[in-house]
Amino acid sequence: MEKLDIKLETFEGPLDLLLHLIEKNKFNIFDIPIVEITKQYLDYLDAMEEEDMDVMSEFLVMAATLISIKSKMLLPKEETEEEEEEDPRAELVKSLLEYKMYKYASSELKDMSIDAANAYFKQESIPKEVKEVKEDIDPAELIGDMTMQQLNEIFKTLLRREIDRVDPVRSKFGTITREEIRLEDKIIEIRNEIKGLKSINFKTLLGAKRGRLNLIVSFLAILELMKSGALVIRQDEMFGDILIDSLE
Amino acid sequence: MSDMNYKAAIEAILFATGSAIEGSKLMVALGTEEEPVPKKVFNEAIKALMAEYESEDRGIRLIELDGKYQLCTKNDYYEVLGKIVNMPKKHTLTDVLLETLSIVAYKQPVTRAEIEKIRGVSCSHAVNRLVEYNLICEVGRLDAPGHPILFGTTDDFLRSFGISSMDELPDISPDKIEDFRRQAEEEAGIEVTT
Amino acid sequence: MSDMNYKAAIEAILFATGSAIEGSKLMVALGTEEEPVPKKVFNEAIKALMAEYESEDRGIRLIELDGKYQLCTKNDYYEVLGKIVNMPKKHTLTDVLLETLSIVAYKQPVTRAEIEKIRGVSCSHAVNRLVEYNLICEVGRLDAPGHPILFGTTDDFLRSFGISSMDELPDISPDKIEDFRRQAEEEAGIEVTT
Repeated sequence: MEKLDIKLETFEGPLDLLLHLIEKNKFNIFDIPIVEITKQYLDYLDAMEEEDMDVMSEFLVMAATLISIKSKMLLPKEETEEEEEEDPRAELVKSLLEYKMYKYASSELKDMSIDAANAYFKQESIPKEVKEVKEDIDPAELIGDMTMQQLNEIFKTLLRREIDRVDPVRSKFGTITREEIRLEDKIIEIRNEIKGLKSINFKTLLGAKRGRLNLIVSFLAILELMKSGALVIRQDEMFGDILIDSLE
Repeated sequence: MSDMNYKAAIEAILFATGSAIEGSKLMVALGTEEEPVPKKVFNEAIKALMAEYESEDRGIRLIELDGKYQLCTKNDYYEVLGKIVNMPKKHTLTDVLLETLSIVAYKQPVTRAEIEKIRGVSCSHAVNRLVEYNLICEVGRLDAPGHPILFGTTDDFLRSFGISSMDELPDISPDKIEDFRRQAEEEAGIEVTT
Repeated sequence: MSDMNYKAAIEAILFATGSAIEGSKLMVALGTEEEPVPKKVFNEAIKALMAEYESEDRGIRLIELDGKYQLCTKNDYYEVLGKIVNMPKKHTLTDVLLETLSIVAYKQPVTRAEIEKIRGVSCSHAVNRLVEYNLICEVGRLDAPGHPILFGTTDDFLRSFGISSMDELPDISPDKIEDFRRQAEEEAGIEVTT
């Protein structure tokens, strides 16, 4: 494969990168070949230069989503006669279409702004005689019936909100302790666990991790280690075991 | 002043204030608090004025912004103006800002979290920048845990994109998605059944 | 741009500047530095423009003063204009303003950046408005890079709330903030480690 020399910043986000891949390959957005696109997506991440963690994590979340969809599609379909099973890709397609729609709108807006940007608005030039009757703003009237107690309540609400806001993404997980499991720590942990070992079963490795967050972070850590070349992953046959070889 | 020339009066007001003035305020000013100029009469005057400004002999135009009216120079004279007036610096809207802005424009009122969900990436920086540029503003709080801020577009947004109301935004209805679908089908050369 | 409409261009320039501009400057702007528009051509255009403005349909006029030209509102419309300018504006403290005010009250002296940190969104507009309303004012500069302005509440603020000093503000001590944190944690059923 030709060497990919990409900076992720050229893509506005994981959805942007996915749309780019879909268009480049002339894939049908309603029938995305998930195996192929996941491979290409991971290749991109692989070729990516070191980025800051914030940018990386957003792209990695999508990698995890793709792999999860891929695995769902590989699983034999359960024979449910009543309901038709939903395509595991449906949610992703919806997001992609919505994103594509706004991307289209933003390009339209861009064109419009170029045309509209050349008008000049005038400063106020009210004749002195008219302006002299200047209205006084009475702070007391403005405050009205508001009491210090009420202002105090407002301030307290704000402080509470600030605490709530700590992290809009992570706080959504609800039961997760902030910074409880750090990716950096997990990378070190897994690296030590597998050092010098070959053919470690992916399932066994992840199976030892308790808790959903632990699983997710462990998974991201494996992706990270793969990227940095500390390990390789192989799967010899369809549905076969995924095996990890440490390269250290 | 029953024989007031409404067109001239509107021109005088819009010229002196320089800002966008609500039609309802103009109607009161042209009449009285108790008896504003009838909407029909006002609309006729403003439409006639707008039409006159469009003449080639005029260097200014009258624009409508969401029920407000404002005078501004015609785009054609931007270059000449630049020789005399220090034109305000234009904000360069990067793709990130434009994407965020278009989501706010079409989905308003909208929270930061909703924008992030659509874009798939965080947007705090872009939102703050757009607030700073006065293209979007806080329009309220969502009645939900944490009471997140709701954002909407401003008059400056309309001005910057040369439209008078949100109705003039390019259509990106589900039909548009339908178009994308068709386009995608053509590209893939297959038929997709849904 | 040899086929420029001079009348329209002059109108655009005088409108945009709002002030008196020398005829010679206008001639350069309409032509070039090396080759200004000929005086004769310019004079014809400006005379025609002046005559047009004198029509009853216009609310502004073009006046000449010492070789300078300026647009201004016709006296006849001062009364109407006055109605708009002095129309009692509804000044109200919106949620945004109240929130910003409460932060300044309890955290003063405080910089814009600190306010933004608490509110999570930029606040220039709200701060400016509160300064205009004389509820907050500059109380100094922070000894930090950029020397940002520090804001505090005014005497008018105290008077409006009927208190004589900030000591009378309901208490928000560090203990209180600790309480909020605990409360927020309990509500969310989580432990926040810091």
